[in-house]
Amino acid sequence: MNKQAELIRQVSGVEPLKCMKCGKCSASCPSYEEMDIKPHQFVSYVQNEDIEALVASKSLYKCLSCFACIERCPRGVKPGALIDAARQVVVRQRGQQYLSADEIPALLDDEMPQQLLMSAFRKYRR
Amino acid sequence: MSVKNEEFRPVIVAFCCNWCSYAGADLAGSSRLAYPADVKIIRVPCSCRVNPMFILRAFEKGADGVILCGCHPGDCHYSTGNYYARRRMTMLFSMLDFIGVENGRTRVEWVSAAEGVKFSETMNSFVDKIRSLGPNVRLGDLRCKD
Amino acid sequence: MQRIGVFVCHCGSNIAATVDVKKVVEMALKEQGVVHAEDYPYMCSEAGQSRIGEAIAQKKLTGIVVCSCSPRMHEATFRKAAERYGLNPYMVEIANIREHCSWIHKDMEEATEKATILMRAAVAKVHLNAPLQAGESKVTKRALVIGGGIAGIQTAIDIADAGYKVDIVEKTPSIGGRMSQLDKTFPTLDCSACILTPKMVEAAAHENITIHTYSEVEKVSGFVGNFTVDIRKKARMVDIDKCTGCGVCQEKCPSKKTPNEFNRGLNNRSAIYTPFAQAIPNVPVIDTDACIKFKTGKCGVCQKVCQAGAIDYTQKDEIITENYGAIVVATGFDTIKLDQYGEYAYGQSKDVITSLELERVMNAAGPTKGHLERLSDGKAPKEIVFIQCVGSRCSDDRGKPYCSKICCMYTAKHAMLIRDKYPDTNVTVFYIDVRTPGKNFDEFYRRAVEDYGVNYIKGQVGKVIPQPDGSLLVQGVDLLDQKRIMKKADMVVLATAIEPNPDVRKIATMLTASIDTNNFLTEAHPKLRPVESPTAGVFLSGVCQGPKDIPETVAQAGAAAVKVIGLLAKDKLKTNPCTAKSDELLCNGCSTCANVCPYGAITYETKLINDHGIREDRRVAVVNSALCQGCGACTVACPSGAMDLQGFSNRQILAEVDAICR
Amino acid sequence: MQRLIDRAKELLGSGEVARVLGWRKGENSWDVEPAFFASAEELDGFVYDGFCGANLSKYMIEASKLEGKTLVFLKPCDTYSFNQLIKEHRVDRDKAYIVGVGCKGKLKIENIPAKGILSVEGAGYPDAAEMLTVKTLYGDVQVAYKDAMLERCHVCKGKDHMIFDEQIGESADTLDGDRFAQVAAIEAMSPEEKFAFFQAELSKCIRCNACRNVCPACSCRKCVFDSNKFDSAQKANTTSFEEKMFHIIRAFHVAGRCTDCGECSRVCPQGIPLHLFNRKFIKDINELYGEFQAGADIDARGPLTDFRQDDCEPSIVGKRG
Amino acid sequence: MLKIKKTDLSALFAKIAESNELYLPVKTAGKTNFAAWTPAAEVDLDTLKTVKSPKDAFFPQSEGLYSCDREDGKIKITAGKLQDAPFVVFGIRACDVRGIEVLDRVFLSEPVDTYYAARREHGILVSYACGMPETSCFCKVFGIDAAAPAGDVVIWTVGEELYWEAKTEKGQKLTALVADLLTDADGAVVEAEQEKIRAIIDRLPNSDLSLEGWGAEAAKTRFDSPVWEQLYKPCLACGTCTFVCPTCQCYDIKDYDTGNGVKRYRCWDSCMYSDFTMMAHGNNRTSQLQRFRQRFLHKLAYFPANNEGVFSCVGCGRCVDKCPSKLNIVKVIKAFGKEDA
Repeated sequence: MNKQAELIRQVSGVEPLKCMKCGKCSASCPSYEEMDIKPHQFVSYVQNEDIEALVASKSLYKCLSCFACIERCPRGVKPGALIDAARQVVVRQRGQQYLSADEIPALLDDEMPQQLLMSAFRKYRR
Repeated sequence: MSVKNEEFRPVIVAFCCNWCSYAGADLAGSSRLAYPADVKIIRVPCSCRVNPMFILRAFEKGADGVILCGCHPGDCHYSTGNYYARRRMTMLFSMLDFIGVENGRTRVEWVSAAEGVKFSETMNSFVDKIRSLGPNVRLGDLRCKD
Repeated sequence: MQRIGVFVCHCGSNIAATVDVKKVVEMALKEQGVVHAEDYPYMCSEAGQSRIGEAIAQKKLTGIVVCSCSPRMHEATFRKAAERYGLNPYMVEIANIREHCSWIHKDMEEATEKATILMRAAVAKVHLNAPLQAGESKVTKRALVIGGGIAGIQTAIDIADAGYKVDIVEKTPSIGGRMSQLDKTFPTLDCSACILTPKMVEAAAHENITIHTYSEVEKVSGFVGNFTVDIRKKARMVDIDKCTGCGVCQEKCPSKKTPNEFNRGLNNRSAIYTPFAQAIPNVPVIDTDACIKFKTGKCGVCQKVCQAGAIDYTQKDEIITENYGAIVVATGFDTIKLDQYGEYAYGQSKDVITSLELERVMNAAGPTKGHLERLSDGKAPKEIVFIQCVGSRCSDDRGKPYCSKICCMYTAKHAMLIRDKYPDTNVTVFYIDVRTPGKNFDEFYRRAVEDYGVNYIKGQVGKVIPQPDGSLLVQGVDLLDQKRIMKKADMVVLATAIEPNPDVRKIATMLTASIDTNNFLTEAHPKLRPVESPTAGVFLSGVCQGPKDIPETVAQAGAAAVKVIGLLAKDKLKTNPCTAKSDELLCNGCSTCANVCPYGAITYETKLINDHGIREDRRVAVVNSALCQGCGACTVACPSGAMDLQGFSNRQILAEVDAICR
Repeated sequence: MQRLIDRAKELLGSGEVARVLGWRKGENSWDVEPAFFASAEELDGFVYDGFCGANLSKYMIEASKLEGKTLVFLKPCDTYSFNQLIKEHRVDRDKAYIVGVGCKGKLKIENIPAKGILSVEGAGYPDAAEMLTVKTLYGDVQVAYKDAMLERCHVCKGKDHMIFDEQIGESADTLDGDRFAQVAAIEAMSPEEKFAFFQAELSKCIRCNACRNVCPACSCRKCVFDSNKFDSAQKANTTSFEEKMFHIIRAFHVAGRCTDCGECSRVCPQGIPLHLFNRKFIKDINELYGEFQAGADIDARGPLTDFRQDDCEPSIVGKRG
Repeated sequence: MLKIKKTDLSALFAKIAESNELYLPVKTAGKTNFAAWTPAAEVDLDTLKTVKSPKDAFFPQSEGLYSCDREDGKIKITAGKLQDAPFVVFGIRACDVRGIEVLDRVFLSEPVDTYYAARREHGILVSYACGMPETSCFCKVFGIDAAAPAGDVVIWTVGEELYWEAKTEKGQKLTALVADLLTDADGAVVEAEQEKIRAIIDRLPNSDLSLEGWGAEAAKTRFDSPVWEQLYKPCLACGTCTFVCPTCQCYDIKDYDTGNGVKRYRCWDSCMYSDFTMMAHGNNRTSQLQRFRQRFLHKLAYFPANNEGVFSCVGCGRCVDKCPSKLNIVKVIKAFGKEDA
């Protein structure tokens, strides 16, 4: 398996094969219109191991991490967790590994996407 | 036994449940699908009838390999028998492995009444495995050997 | 010491071509206890069987080994032959030297050697065989059907038509079940009541059927052919014999604020009520929780107005005990609760309803007298959205992992009926998959799309947002067009998942019938015994076994009835004597065996045991041989070896093992 | 200890219990025997200290047949065994008055590496010392309490009593080892090493049946090794196979029921680590079928009398590391 | 008096093993028992008490008596092989030598047990004085001197040397065999060692155990004593005491089905087992109390009654060490002593 796809699966704990393609994630998503790759497509991108495209997608930072898709998915597939993991891949590509919550304030700058910040908070609160 | 000085001829005991695997063996027979004569089948009502003591006893008395065949999980004639058998055999095989008995002397295979081909293939591969392992020396009772 | 005869069959050349049968005979004579051995071209022929007979007589044989084809083929033949010649049929063992030997080996020496070993194993086993007698138990020629829906009614009628007595136990005040709540039925769109009511009347009028409504099964004991069942007949407070069903009491009853269960709580009913007009029996019951007389002691209006004097406030629950030979479970289903599906606004808006509620709305006897209108303001809806798979195919704990099977079809039905009756109302269906296998089913769905212009959109709805103007905003996606959809609707209908009636768990426990993780009753075999429970004498009918529509339910009801008739037609049941048996001296009473028995055949008794002179009360396992099917799971679970299987005993199997390995 | 004696006298005096099941002083300070006490005078011989390793649960099978209630003292780990016996209907809960006693780890005299031991001081409860003073014919030595503890105390299941009517005394944390470390180490060996290891250990077995007879799970009225049901009756080992057969079957028979109380290893005169067999099964059960502790929950289904439809296949044995 | 350096012992063993089977204490997986010597064996002369007594050098835990085999429909009977080669039991302690003498009274009296007799004829005992007696020892009670054991050859260790003295003809033969490895020694060293040993034995807690009231009489006076009821309760009915005991001599005779025939063998049995002497009607001792009492009365009353007052306990103390419930013969003797007082 493609290493990055593997990583995304590991980080998110999501099994894309469980998806039955009902589209409820996209139907629930408040950022749907803004996205080029739609939430329900996240799953098939990971499944098809097309991580490059997924990572390049602007959807990555359009996702608000509201997790409506995770709450409502009838199969427990969690597209929101997938996109969160994809962002993690980007972070790692830049050579930055895990952050501790204490380090975050020092790293804040205006250019950092708010979404990344939000999901970092969610991640470390969990 | 008559053939002694030739190649290693293992003694293999196969426990087959009456409803699926024994019928599968019958189908292998009526389809003329050959497998080595080393395999001798004992008919039991269900795979769950097979006590781990039967398997140890076979090894004690000189068997080189023991295989248990039952209905596929979910298809048991008695609905749940093979589920119990599966756990029991997993435990027994794990213990045999733990005390240093070569892996592969025991096997469980699910063979339906329609799977004559699978039965024959299973027996062929099992006999091959046992032949490659050689005689069972770690579990036999010496008194049966002389 | 046994005197054993070995009979080696040539099976023409089927065996004799590869196995030296003479050599097998010669080897057999060297075996301990073998006093006779012979070969014959066709052992299964009349002549072959009579040779066995002669040998039994002349050599005083006590056991027989036939080396021939598979026991699955001719074991029964040779057992019967042995019995004919005065030997217990269970003293016969077969060595399978055809399917397991001659047919798969080419080398004569090798095949002969193997045949000899198989013969030896069978001889070793026969040494330990004991004569077994098939037990008998009598059959009570009366059946019990639990549940009075279409499944129960159909099963009861079919059994009754065959001439056997049947009792139906129904929990609610009337038989009829879910089908009586439906307006029309797919794929023919005929009126549900029109086809159900005649069945209900037929059941009620049938001389062989007794109906206990407003009753519940309280306790079950016994086993196949001999069940004893306690039935609680709840107090109706109305004398069923005196009541004429005039309905005056219900009109005059001052307590009219109780949600009407039959109409899914969409309107209210009186405290004394019959659930629906065609109810059978057409006799009301008093809901004592709602009745003013019962709550305050003051009222008694119904008693005053009842011309027949049928009202009796002193009635008490009554428990009757009946005996049955067979029990059919037909407890049906309910829709799941939607408390956890906040996103669909069910409960927030009166205009979001379930499909079953829509049935009542569309029905002339329903809360809106059959007019399609919004329950919030009574206005006619112009935009209706149907949402499929609400709670079905859901692997989280909010819903059910299975497909409810009937929703695709009834939604097409609803859509079609609405478009037909109200052509200016738009209907949109959000679906994940449309599943319409079945006779004329897909055609039906296509008609909804092609002839009635129902708008099907692939994509599950994300949420339903009630708007200030009273409308509903449905947020979804069209997955095929990759388009966000925000649809304003006047009414939303949810295709809610169905689940087995919650009471079934209690009933399954009483019957020792097994139940799966979704509370569906388990069938004895998923393919070959789909209407029987693994517990002998217990049969399954309708949705209690798995989701199904009316035609499937009726078909299964008939099948269950046939199985019951087949059982009741026997005067006595012959039981398989190869059953488990517990050695009381060794039994610890630990219950391990009962835990693995799939048939509930093992119970425990405290008995005075004389163990070589030591007398003490001990808890010991007792096997009911009528229930035991002889799988042997208990024998391995038993740590002390007290539990053994007759015909396949520990020592018999070990003797075979020893013979093969020596 | 005095609190235990006082409470026992009180309950005996009031007639609440007919007898007391506890431990009695022996010849030497470490020779503590399980004992029944029927009167206050007899209780003068009662002792509770670091040498009270014996699990009294099994004695309750016989005590359940006697008139009246028996006061039984159970350490936290003993209560698992008692629960399991209740589950198997071998003891009568109503015939037992259970006093859960605190435990600070139990000692094994063999673990004290000294010859000619005359007395061991410091094992008394409630204030067990950190160091034991051992007086011997050949001089005095000091041994850490921990070093003389039974193997099972190093992998203690915890300080909670699973069942009791009342509790007396404090327990100490003695857990300082990994319960499955030794099993895992053997699993990592080659088949030849495993075989050599068990061959050496089991060749010592003298088939005295102490392991079986002390085992609370081996409560069969007649053991399969004493009956002719499987033609397996034996009184002494005649070949190495029989040793293996006996111990494998015994472990299998108690699999899913064994609480890992460690009595088998405690009593083996040849010091065979018999608990390894049981722990191997427990480890497998935990890994393959989900965590299970026999005796923790009376209503839990034993793992070998239960199944899941998606259980692993037996072939997993060859595939796991 | 002869001696040998401890460091030369392997040479001694190798020499003996050239013409004799050699049994001596060997440590396997942490425990020491008598076993056949091999160059690889970890010989352990330091452990005072082997777990099992060396009695199975003469009376093995299980031994084949004869076998019946099927040959062409006929049955062939082959008798078990009698011991016909010399063997040496090296390092047997004083108590265990007395144990063998007790067994002699059982197996060498009429009818003579030929299997046992053959082993006794060919067996040579090299006994070993106990340098460091243990707390559980009470051999003195039975008149045994651990400093001067009986045997064909007696050995003592003093410092880094092992002293050797032949006591019988058999012993002299063995001495001659290994004479090259032995050197002359001063007997006074051994005498000093013996005094040291006896001094320790006098300090042992059970050396002054009184046997008053035991002997043939006890069968009558103590059979119905309520003390048994007190004593037996913790007994688990295992056979540990029996199987580690140097004098227990009960056995069972059993058949083993090999598939082609039967091997008849005898194996140790224990009067503690519930199926000991089990017959069709049941067991003649129905309760554990009776079985427990049997074992001790046999050692302390029935045996002396039939053997000129000789007890069949030798005070080795193995049961004291090994009983899982800490029951033992010392407790029994003391309990009756207290009862009498």
